[in-house]
Amino acid sequence: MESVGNLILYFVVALVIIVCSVLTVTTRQILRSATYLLFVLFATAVIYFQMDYAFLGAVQIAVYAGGIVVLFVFAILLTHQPGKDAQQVESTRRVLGAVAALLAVAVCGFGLFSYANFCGRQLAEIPADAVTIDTIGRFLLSTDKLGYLLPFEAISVLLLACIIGGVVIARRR
Amino acid sequence: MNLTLLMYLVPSLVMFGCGVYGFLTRKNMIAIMISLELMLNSVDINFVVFNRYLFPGQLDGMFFTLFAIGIAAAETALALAIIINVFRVARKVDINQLTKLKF
Amino acid sequence: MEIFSNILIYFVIVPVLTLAGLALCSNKGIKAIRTVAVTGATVLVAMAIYLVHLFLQARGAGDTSEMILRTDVIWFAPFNIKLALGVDGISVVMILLSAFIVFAGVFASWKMNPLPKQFFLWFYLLSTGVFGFFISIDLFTMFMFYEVALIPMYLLIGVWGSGSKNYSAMKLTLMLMGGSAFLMLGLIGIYFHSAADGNLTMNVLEIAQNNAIPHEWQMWLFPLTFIGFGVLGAMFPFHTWSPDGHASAPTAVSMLHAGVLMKLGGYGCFRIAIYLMPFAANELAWIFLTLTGVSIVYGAFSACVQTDLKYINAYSSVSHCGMVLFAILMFNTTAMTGAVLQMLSHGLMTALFFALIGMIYGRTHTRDIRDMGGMMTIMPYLGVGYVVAGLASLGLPGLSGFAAEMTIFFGSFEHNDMFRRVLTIAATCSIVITAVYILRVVGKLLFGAVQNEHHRELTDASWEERLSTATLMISVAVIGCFPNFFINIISDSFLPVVKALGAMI
Amino acid sequence: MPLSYTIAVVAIPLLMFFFLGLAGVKMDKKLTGVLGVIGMLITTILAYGVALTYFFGSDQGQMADGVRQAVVVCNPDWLSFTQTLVVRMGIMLDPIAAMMLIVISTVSLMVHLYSLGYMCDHHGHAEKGFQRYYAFLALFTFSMLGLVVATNLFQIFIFFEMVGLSSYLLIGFYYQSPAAVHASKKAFIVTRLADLFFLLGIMILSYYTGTFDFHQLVFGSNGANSLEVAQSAIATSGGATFLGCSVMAWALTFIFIGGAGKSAMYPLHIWLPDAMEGPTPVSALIHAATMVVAGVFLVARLFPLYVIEQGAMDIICVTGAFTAFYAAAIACVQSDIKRALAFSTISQIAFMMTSLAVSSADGGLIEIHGGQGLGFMASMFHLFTHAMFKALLFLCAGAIIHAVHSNENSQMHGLHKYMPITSFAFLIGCLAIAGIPPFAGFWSKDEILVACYEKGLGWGIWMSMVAGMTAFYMFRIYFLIFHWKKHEVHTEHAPSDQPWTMTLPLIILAAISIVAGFVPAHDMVTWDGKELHTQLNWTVAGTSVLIACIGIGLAYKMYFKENELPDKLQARFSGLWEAAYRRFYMDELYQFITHKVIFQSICKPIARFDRAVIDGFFNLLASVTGSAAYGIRRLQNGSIQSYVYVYLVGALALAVITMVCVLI
Repeated sequence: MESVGNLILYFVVALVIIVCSVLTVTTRQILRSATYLLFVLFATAVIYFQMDYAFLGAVQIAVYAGGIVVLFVFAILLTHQPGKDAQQVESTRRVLGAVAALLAVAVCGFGLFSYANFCGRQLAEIPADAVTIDTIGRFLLSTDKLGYLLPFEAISVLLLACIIGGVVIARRR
Repeated sequence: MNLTLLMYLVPSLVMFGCGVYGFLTRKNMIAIMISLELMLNSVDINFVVFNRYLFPGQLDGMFFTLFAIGIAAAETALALAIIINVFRVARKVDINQLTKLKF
Repeated sequence: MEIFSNILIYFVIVPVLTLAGLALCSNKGIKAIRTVAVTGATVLVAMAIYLVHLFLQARGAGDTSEMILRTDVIWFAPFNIKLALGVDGISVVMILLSAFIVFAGVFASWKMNPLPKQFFLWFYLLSTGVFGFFISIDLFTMFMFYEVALIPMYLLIGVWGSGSKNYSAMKLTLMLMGGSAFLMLGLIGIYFHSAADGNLTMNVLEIAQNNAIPHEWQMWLFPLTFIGFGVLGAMFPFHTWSPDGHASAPTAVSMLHAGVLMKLGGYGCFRIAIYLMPFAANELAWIFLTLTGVSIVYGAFSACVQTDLKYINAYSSVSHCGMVLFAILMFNTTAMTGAVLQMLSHGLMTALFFALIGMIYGRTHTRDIRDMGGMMTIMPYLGVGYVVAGLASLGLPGLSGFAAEMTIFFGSFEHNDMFRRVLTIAATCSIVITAVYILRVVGKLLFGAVQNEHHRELTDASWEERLSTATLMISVAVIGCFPNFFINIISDSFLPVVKALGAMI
Repeated sequence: MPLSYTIAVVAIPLLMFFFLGLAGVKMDKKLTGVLGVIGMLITTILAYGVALTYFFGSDQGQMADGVRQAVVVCNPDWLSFTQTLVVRMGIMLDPIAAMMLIVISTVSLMVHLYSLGYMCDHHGHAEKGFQRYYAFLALFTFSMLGLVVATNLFQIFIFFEMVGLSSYLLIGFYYQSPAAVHASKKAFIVTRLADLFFLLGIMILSYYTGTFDFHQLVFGSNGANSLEVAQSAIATSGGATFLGCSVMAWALTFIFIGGAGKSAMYPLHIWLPDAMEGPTPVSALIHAATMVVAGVFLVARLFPLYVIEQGAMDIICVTGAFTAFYAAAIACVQSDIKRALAFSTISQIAFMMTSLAVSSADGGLIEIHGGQGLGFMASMFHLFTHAMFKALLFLCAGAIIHAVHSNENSQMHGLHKYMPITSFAFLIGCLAIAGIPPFAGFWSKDEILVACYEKGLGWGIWMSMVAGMTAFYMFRIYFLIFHWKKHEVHTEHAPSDQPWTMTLPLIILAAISIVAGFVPAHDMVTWDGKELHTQLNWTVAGTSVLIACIGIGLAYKMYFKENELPDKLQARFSGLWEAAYRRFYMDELYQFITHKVIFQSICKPIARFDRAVIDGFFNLLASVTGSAAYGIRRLQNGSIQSYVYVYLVGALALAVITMVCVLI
């Protein structure tokens, strides 16, 4: 039995996610779109907290909300004159997109509901110190069976490449 | 009432659907990137909740999400850099109008 | 390394070294480029002559093995691919021919512009392929060199050509590549049936010895390989790359292509298709005999009404190369020897033709015979050269064409069946048609009144052009005057094939 | 003189060709001409030496049991088709070869000398291409000598081609004149067509006999040396037949066609009149005296085979008799002096052919006249005499043309006064060809007529009639040139006899034409090498002289003094006259066949077929591939959203399928 607070939190989060997702893709102003995205990302972070993955939630907020959305906003401001609405997309395209999206949702939803046995699982209790920073750090830098050093390094190389790429691309010619 | 796995998957699913819709309908490249982020995010949620519900003793899903966030950040940064560059050259970000490199 | 003690490998190494030398030259240093190119060509000619000497020595010393100068080096053991070298009389004369034509070609492209360095680079790459093809007796190596010889053609025509060069280069390359595709299938098929005991091999000699290709497979593989090589040999109806390709190609490339590359077709038809699959060759000869017979007459008739010098010559090549394949399909030593003689003769003579046409075109900037006339007064040297080439082409005794054609006709006539007789007689008729179109051109181009007053200011051949054409003219005359020398080199090499074919009947 | 000197006889002209052709460009023109004459003089001396040694010596194997043998001087291999079938380049001397050596070298020397004057303009400057001219003359002489000393059929074929080439080069000597170019082309192609048949004939013959060698063809390969096995060639063919005739008959007929092409027999004669576009000395040498008799020589060479194949013989006989009449008829109306002489040549060569062909195997008259041998001997004899007087006539014509600058006899008339030496020389030539005793033509033509009468009365009468026509048209030409009316002098230079270089050959040849008839040909030139005992058949001789005189008388009546008779006759028989003047439209027929049929209806459609259908097919293949690729490219439209859409649909479909599969 969940605590009522948790439940309420869940519903709020779910509502925010659903509403803001829809708004993100339907609003005609791109800056608003980015803002709604920010709410969605925050809500997602809340879910991570709920799952007891505090570190992940923090990363989500720091990187996504703090980094990516800011980048988006910068990009939008660099490429758009404020106040000028994007023109409405033509309706056939919208209909087609909606059909595809709904179909995807329908198929996936059907799949979810037809596997109700595990979808109905309860949240298991885990020890409070199961996902401490310490544990995560050990995992990340370990070369054991469950270690993540290799992907970690790969990511770091990727990021380096991205930095260089970004510099090269953004360089004035 | 309990918070089941399904209850987390539903918003994620909706988020994904919105991402798909946005990706398919938007013409602004930045908006497309935003839709992409939505889809990515919904997948992240799935990873996390599956991990948490089904394999509470392990952390693979979480780490996957962690890396995904890292990669998403890199990818977004690069994509936006490209978009801005394209905008510099072509003065537009509408993918329907960017046909210079098309056959 | 054992292989480096075999002279044959140097026929590949020398062009490659020339390539390297050319690569080191600067783009502007035309003198250095010429020096390197001429050196390479001269060394090749010297080596080719030395090779003939070696061959005669070996035969004189009683070496009756099918191929001399054999060396095998394993390249890729799992498929038994080897760098297998070896020559018999046919390859020896083909190498000699190639060397001479490369030599003449270098001088014919003396003033090549633009990008002389790059031109010679591709030119020598092509030569590498040609020599490599003739020295190797391994299916894979042969195919590889074959492709090496074909590909540069695209760039040589596409970059340095004239007229609708893009179309022509594309057409030529695609059609020849189409042929290669057939060939590739055929070669793979041969490989997988090369031995009955599972020791699959790529070596032509071993495959012939094993004689293990099942008859029903031969019926498939023979047409594939024959058509594959036949496309390059300008066999009707796969000849249409020839007129366009030659018309657009620069002089030296036309020379090398008609002079040597088309010979790869005839040589391959013999060395791979017929030699390895005698059963199917016997069974299916009638189809290809008909096609080649048509080639001979058809090419000659087509040449009669062309107005572009290069088209005339290209169709004439269709006719003459048709004769090569025709004779090869006659399956007796005389006709096959005639085929090789005809390859030599056609190679030199057509190279001479293309060289002269290139030189005339370089001066008048037209190849249309209706716009020219009286060239004999303006450029007597080139005019005489053209007449000599023409006479060689129409088979005048004392020049190469005669000996070759007569050997073919008499060899073909040895068959007693009506079908081959009729075809032989039809082929023989081409000597008259050839005379018609050759004399038509000579009459319009060289004789008569000068059509265009501007042409009066043109000059006769320069020294390098004289050297280039004189080399070819003398070669044509030498073959024509001393055919027995060449026949003695060539004819023994056909014995194994004729024997294998005879065993099938 | 050793017979092996024949090698030098053949080699010197070849060397002269290369020397004059390569080095001549740098040399003084006159010098090259003089060198050419000297070279030819040496050749002639050697040729005479060799021929006389052959005929009158006996120490070099040329006589055995009173029979003249062929002597093979050398016979190296040249081209080996198979181990046994080998083309050799040899030198063989036998009576006809020796005789031909004399004919060729004599006429050639005369022409060489004559050309020194002829090939110069009035100021004595050598014409452009003087060296080239002499080089070609040397080449021709070499080829012709090589032809006559050939040891085998294939060698003859080779030299047939070579003389064809020299003829081509010399006819087209004035290569800037379109008419000359056209004529040379025509000559080469027509003779080439004939050579094609020759080649086919050789192919058939060599296939069945396995040899090219004359000796082996005639005597068989076993080396038996008697004419009883002459049939070996026929025997080895095993009686194979094709379309009802024996293959030998086919082969020999084909070979005859080859000879007919060179010897301008109907219907392959059309090139010869046009060949007169070449310089006149060339016409004298090639197209009157030597090359055109190559066909006769060829048939004579294979005479032992022809004698056996009566079918082939009949074809030759009919062709020859018809051509003799046909050409004579045309010669009667030609106004161009060289053309008239050309048709006269055709007619005379046809005489020789007929004479060869009337010899039959069933020689019932052997005891009287030597039967089958008589025609052969007469033919060769006539060949010899004809070469001399026809060369004379042509050289005279050349002198006249050189003097008046025209070929038309309307520009000549009454030249007797101005060019007396030429006139007398021409008259001697005419008398010789007309067959008036004691000039050369009388003796040889008489033998021919005898041989014809022996074949049958009809043949004899026919040929006698042609002989009469010969006398008529030759004197028509003579009178029209030298008499008819007073010559009108148009330029300041009145025509006159030409310089000594041109006159001397005329005198020499005229002298030969007078005495050549007394050469004892019947002892020397016989088909089997045995002496032939002949005597003048006064019935035939008397008749033929009478007919010749009638012809001359008619010509005198019509053409000696200007009168209306020729015009009246022309008006009376205008259709016939026109047809004969236009050579019975043979040229038009050829023109039609070559241009309308071959070029327009065969070559053009084939060329168009090649471009449209074959090339079109490959282009179609390429364009179909191209447009298919273009169509497929549309799918790859570059819009990432459509890719995603397609991807999504695909992924969903897969998901649905999976679920359906799992759930069911």
